[in-house]
Amino acid sequence: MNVVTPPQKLTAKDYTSDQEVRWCPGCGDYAILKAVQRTLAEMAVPRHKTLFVSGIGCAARFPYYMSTYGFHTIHGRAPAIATGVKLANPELDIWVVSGDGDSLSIGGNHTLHMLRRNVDLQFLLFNNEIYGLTKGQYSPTSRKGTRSPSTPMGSLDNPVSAASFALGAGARFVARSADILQKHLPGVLKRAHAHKGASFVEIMQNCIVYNDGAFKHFLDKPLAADTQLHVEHGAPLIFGKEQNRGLRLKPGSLSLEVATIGENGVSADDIFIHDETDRNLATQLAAMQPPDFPVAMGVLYCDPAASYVDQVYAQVDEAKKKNGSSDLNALLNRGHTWTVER
Amino acid sequence: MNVVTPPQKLTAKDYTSDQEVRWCPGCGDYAILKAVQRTLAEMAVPRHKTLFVSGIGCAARFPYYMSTYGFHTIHGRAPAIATGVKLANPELDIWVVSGDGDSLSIGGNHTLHMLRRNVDLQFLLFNNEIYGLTKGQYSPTSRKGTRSPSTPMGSLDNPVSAASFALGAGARFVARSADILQKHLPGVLKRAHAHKGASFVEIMQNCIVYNDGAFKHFLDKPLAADTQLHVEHGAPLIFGKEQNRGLRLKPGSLSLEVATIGENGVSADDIFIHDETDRNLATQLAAMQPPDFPVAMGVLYCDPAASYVDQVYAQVDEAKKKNGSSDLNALLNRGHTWTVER
Amino acid sequence: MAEVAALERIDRERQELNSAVVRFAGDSGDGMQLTGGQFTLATALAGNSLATFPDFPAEIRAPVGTTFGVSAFQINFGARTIMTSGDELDMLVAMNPAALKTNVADLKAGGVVIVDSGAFSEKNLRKAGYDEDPLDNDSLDKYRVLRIDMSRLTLEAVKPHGLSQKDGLRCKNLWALGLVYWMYGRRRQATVDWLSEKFATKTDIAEANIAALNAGHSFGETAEMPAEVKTYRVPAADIQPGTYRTLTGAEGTAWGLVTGCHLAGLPAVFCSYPITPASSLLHILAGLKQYNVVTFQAEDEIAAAAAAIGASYGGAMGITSSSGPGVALKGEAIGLAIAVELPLVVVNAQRAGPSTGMPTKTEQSDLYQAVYGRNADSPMPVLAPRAPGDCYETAIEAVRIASRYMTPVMLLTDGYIANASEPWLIPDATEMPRFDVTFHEEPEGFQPFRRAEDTLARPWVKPGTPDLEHRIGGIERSDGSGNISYDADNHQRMTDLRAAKINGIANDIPEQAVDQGEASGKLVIVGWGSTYGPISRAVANLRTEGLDVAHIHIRHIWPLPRNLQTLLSQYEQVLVPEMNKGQLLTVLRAEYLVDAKGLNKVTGKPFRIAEIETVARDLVES
Amino acid sequence: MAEVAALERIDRERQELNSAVVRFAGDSGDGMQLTGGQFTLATALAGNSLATFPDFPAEIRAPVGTTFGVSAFQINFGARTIMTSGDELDMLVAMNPAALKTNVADLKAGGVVIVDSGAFSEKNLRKAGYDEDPLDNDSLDKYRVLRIDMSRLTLEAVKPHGLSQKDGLRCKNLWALGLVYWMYGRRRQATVDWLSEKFATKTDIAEANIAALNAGHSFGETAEMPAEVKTYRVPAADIQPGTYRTLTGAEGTAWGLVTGCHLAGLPAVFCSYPITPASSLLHILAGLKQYNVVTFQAEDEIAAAAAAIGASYGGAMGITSSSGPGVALKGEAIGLAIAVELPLVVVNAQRAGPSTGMPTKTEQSDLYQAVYGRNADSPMPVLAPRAPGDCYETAIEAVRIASRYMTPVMLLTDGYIANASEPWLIPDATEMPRFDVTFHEEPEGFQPFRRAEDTLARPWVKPGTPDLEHRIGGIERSDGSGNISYDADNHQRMTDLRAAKINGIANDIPEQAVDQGEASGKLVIVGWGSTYGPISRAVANLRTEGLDVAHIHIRHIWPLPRNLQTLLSQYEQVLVPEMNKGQLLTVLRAEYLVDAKGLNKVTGKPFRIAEIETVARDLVES
Ligand SMILES: Cc1ncc(C[n+]2csc(CCOP(=O)(O)OP(=O)(O)O)c2C)c(N)n1
Ligand SMILES: Cc1ncc(C[n+]2csc(CCOP(=O)(O)OP(=O)(O)O)c2C)c(N)n1
Ligand code: SF4
Ligand code: SF4
Ligand SMILES: [Mg+2]
Ligand SMILES: [Mg+2]
Repeated sequence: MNVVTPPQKLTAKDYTSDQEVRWCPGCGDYAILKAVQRTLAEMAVPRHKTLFVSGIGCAARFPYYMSTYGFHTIHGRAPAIATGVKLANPELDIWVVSGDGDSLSIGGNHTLHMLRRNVDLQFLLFNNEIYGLTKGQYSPTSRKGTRSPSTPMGSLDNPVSAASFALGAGARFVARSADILQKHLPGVLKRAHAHKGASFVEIMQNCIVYNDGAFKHFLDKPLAADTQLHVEHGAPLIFGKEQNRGLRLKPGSLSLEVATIGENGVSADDIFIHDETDRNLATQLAAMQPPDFPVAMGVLYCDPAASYVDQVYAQVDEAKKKNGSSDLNALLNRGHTWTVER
Repeated sequence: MNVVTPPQKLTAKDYTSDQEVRWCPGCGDYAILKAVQRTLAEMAVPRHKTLFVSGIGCAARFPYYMSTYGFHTIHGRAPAIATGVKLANPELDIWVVSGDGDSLSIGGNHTLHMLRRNVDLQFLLFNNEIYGLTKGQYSPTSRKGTRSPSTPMGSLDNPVSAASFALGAGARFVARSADILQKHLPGVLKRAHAHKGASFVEIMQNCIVYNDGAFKHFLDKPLAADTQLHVEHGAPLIFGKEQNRGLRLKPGSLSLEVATIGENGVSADDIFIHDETDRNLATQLAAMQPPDFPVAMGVLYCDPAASYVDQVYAQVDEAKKKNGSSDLNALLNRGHTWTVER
Repeated sequence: MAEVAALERIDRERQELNSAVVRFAGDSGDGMQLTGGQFTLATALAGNSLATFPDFPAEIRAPVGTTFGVSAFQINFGARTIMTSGDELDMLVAMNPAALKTNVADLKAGGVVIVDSGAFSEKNLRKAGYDEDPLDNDSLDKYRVLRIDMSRLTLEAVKPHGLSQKDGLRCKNLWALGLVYWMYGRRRQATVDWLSEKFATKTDIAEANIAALNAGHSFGETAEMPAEVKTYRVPAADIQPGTYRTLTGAEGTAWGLVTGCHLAGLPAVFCSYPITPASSLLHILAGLKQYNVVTFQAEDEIAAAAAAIGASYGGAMGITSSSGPGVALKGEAIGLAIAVELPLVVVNAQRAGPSTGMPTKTEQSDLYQAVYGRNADSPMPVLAPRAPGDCYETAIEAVRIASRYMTPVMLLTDGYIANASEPWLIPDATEMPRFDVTFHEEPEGFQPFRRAEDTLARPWVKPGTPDLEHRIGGIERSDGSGNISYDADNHQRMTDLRAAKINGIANDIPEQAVDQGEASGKLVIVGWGSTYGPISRAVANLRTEGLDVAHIHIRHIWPLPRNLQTLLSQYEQVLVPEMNKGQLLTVLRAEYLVDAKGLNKVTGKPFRIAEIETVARDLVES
Repeated sequence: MAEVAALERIDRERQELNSAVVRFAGDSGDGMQLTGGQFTLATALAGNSLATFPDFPAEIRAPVGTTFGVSAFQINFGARTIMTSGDELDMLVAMNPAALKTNVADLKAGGVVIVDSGAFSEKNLRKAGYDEDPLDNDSLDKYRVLRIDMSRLTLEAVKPHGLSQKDGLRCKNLWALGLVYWMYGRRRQATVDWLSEKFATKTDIAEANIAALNAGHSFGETAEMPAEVKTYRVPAADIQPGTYRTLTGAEGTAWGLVTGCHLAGLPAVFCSYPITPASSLLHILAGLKQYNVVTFQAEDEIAAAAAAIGASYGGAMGITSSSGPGVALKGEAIGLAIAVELPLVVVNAQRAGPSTGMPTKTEQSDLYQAVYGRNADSPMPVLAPRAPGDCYETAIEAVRIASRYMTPVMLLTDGYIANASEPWLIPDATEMPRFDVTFHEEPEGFQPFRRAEDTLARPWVKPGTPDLEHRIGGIERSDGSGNISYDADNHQRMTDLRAAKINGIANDIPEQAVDQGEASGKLVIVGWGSTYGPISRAVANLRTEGLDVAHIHIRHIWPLPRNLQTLLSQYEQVLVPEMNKGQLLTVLRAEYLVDAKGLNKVTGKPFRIAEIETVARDLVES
């Protein structure tokens, strides 16, 4: 098997399994796979301590392509299964890979509860705004009016915003990137990995077969500078080809608005500074959409809190301290007993 | 059966079934039942067009005590079942009654999707921050550290805020009241009823047996004026015994803070005006908690949008218009056919 | 009329066949399903009896040229009644090396394989895992190989229509189809019409495809074919007169549900969550809104079942569908429908399991789940259609039973039936017996659990009806009033009534008929669902051999037909072939103490006729 | 020593009984469960054999004085081995009219009923639904009625301790207990100790309760009792020497799971979602963290099952528990555990269904769900304990099988067993045979689905182990490598292997023993689970009558013990009593074609001994 000699520099290949990758040619999943493998190599994480857990969907095939431990489970339940693994094996470094249907349709409840519990793992949501594996039905993130095999006249449900949902669920780390942002994505993955607790990362992913170009209005190269806002803690919320547009407080309100530096008396000082720990800010960043706003990319929110499994084991330790040894006979003989003599 | 003679004024009794109410003596559910019955009487809703749907839990026994149609279903699934009823029978006026466990633990996903679809119904969440029916285990809204039969050393999960969750899910109507606010609650119920689409109402409810006094820090009469903020669209966000405290914009930020009128140069004009349609404001109101903030009560958010089932039937009508009659033989003979002669 | 003349001319030399099995295989992008569909249509128009089997790859779009990206379509057609898509192939059309590699083993010795030699590039050979070109060695010696550079010939044929190389190559399936049409003497007109309609707005593409079709056909007519290649004539079968169409199981089920609701006078509310191979039902019904069908893509299977139950409560026919793992999730909700006694149809398009299993492969292994798979004593009727056309009738029957008996009903189809198609004698919907639901509207003496004497069904009340306000729920209900009751005797009574109601349905369904053979004898083969075809053909073959074998095929799995026990006792031996480890077998043994034997195949593939023949022959002859 | 002297004195006049059945009944707030628990303890200390049955109201806290708020506790104790909590009552203690109304029907003619006449106010009579005071008419004529104003006497007794009227009245259960102690010659010391410990910080309450207990006792000693009231002596039973405790089924299961994990050398991760009557398992285990038990209250049953599977994947023993409707929700996840072959224990504390049913009432109706209730061919072992003490051993066995065979195991208890208690000879945990799990750690030749030859189990690898990185999942796995495979033969092989692995467990469990009677004969009664008590006593009674009846009680429901078929064939008749409509019956009939008959009771209540006796007697005598 793959024995790593530490001094040698690791590459994506070291994190690649022997299984043939079976996504459609041109699928955005390939780029994410590469980015993840490269990032793991850069961080030199030990393969045997790394686990990828997934549900069902195209995205969920991910673990098969990694040379780490991998568990491809059932539709929607990966957050719950990963929580169980972590409870049993707290030393493992766990990544969950999920699609928008997997994590927000059938698995919405588990995602919610995993986030509020703050289980220490990285949750990667590959959002292609469609059900890929089952051949193209609309998903909970599909835009209203999406025509799909199950909605020939257009979908009627209002889409869930993945990042807004995560914040509403109490997530302590929420970030966003995209399959084609190969420079940006590794940075976000590293931040997610560094964060102790549940790290929620939405990755826009192109399904070339059933929803091609879903994100091109802000991911296409020529538009990118004007339609994406790459946030950075402590830095002003600036974007645009000229880097002269930004978000500022709309006077007298609780809202941000887009302003151009140098126009209408707006100066660089008026631009709001990104503060990762500001939940109100993060909530607004998460909701921003073209054409009125750029799409916020990067770490929208990061405000660490105690992780669930650590606290579970703190209680176990406390119980052991308080109740002494775990002698089974003591358990069986607890409370009232009596003896029948011979 | 109960035949109503219209000219006579209806009372709570007209909405009361013949079933003996079986909640624990002193349970907050009694007060909510009375308030609902009184409110229905005041609105003079036709009993036969009114349906109460519930899941399982103490709260979920509610339908049995109403003289309307009632369906006591299974744990967590009431939002989905109600959606189905509405799809089949759009004229019905549907109320869903649910506990915090029913709607946010096992039923969290259905609550999420019912809200984002904006199904036209009133969703009443009786939040007692505990599992009543199963004898007192902590619930998803229980405060961290709650000692319960399943968490003898204290719970470790961060609680979900029901209203924040609803907003994160895309709800278009979010309100809050409490069992003992017998003057306030009917007004909120009427607003919920008037709103077309999913109306989410969180009602703080005292479980006298397993979580007595969970809300007394802001519901107890002597404290109420200083710990509750009753919001009203278009009115300033003022509270306090002297009605001299309020919320104002914290300068240079996206956040509100508590200020006292007449202190530190704060004038009545500085107090933020409640705007039901401002999602950012609602998000902050929903999250406010003592001791730093008062608890916001009333209609935190109301910004109507198209209701799901209306749109479904609009598509059905369009399909009928486009495809003509629904002659079955036309369906069976669609596309290519051939005839074998005798 | 030139075409007809040509056919007439050639037909005289054709070899006559009683039946033939042809498979088209190529890359997922090669349009094999369309090709097969067109061949099916032309064959039906020619008056043959037929059965088909499409076989999709598991991956959405596997890399071009790989073995796991191969898509195939098989058709068996004949002058006699065709029961299955055929055990062995008489002809294989292989559009690339991967298609050859994965399919050639099914070709009978001496069978014809037509390959597009233009696709046998080194790259494609490598992708298919060939070390050397099989066309160049002796590996295909036992077949009659026809290597034609269809790629090049297609490009030439479409050149006048100015397509790109890529678009041009996409017509090569029609070239192949043209050639096969020629070989079996099929008419091209229906395909020409279809292409013209499909590409109405892209006439260049339509024309190019038609050109390719004609080119393939002309190639056959004009080229010097090697001597081994014959042309064939499969005479028309003796088919009941009337108007026909092809029908897949998914269509049959969807239209049957719509028809059933129509006959019951109910709107349909169909609630589902996508899953292979059940999704097609959702897709078809989503397009039938004008037939009073509302479709709802729920957030998961539980919500789908719950919404369907809500819809039935609301006064519509609530229907939900899924495949095994999804139906597992619906179990608790189905229990509610059983408890509150509301109608509900649950369609399970079975697939290979356990767990995710092999979603694109067929299996019959959810019978246990259907009959026994719920908590508590929770009986519900279970029905299983045997073929696409039968899906239509069985779906109607499911709606009838659900609405008449106020009960959920399970309809077990499978991945094979859902995708397979067969010619279908179109019934006249206006002639079908109606079974209109009468909602209860009379307040006098109303009780939500007062039962009808004949059916033991409780009344169905549409909420919104004045003066019938009442409460129901999942806690045990008092006999009559439906109020919550923890009374011991009441629970016994209600449990007995629920069981009696379902058992009583046995008196409202046809007695079990013998499909082939005598009503007593040496051996009866008992099947259910999609094994109908192979069992039926196997029994026909064995009977031709003079063996005493009968065939019984059960549609009503629960309750079983009232005469079945007596019937089975008339045979010395009972054999139950199933695509599972013996599930109907368990039910029959437990119910009747009949010493039936199982013939069990769990490969994700339908039975071959020969597999059943062999075992049955051993049993009768031993 | 004064107490002992008094007892000695009175004992001389006591009527000797072989056994007695006593029920304490009162309002939920009257402390009947505590009273019963103390009487149980005192009775155990007196050396009797015993069995108990607590009966809670369905409502959390129903309005005081209503019939649906009555809580009761029944105990059967004797000088012979006691198998059930008893069919009919010898004595009923009724603390208010509602308790009398709902319980008196179970009292045998001539039995003693002790009522607190102080609670028979007009208001309470009305709440109980009495039109007139039953103490004033002839409705109780066939019983011996002892009306005592216990309320007043209690208040008098506790007066010195300065309690409020309300708090004072809360001691009246101890007054009643004191009287009953006196009647049966029980010692008070253990209860005095228990009260002192329980109210260690509230000495006034402890003292008041002790005073009430003593007052009740003295009342018996000193009051002029009516002639009909006798005092009794139930001699000690012939009980195996050793140290005993009382054990409920929930405790037995919890401790058995902990012990099993200890013997396997595994930490336990217990994941559950509250549901009646399964929650007590969660509550007990939540307090055992020091025994390497992690408990997790999940958001629902699916998450609970999923997390438990995750835990097993992670290298712990994953355990999940629920009741019928919750287990229904776990079906899909259990299928995953079957597919990926991971250990898992699923505890189902059965309750009356379908759907919500009667959550506080017992039933055995989830056997179908356990044995057959999943999609696809998904066999898993099913075990059922017969009594609280047996829960301990069976839970250990469940952990053993799950870890040794890498399979989920279903453990079927029920509401009756979970709450019932019995005296339990405490085993020595250090003497139990260990079955330590060896995690696979050797990279050489490692394959995640290479099976052990004896068990057919695949290796268990703890993620984190270097050089064993591998991938598993719910899609069909290649035999050996575990990689995704859609291969037909592989699917057949893996399906066969999964079945063979589970069937093979039959060789690793004890042969079925005959519990009572001969290994052949006229009639055998076959039971499982909590019907053990009534069947056992019924068979003992019938055998005393000289009838040829035997008793077989099955712990291993699936796979069945390897000798069971042969064993059953030795009897002329087989009767299977079940608290369902005949579920084990179906399994036995299907497996063995044995013409067994069902005796089915679905009332939410355990069998009475007489019900079984009658049917069995008819069968043997006919
Ligand atoms: C219980 C269950 N229900 C449904 C399915 C079918 N199914 C598989 S993946 C999927 C959705 C895929 O969408 P998404 O999660 O967005 O992933 P993608 O394929 O787009 O990457 C569905 C509905 C299943 N496998 N299991
Ligand atoms: C499928 C299923 N799981 C679990 C239960 C048990 N159960 C009934 S109600 C309930 C929670 C009650 O809490 P909540 O919803 O907050 O309602 P409350 O009783 O507090 O009003 C639970 C866990 C059930 N009935 N069904
Ligand atoms: S269907 Fe879409 S998401 Fe799935 S593999 Fe193909 S391109 Fe990717
Ligand atoms: S347990 Fe709590 S919530 Fe339930 S009825 Fe009693 S007081 Fe009310
Ligand atoms: Mg997707
Ligand atoms: Mg609650």
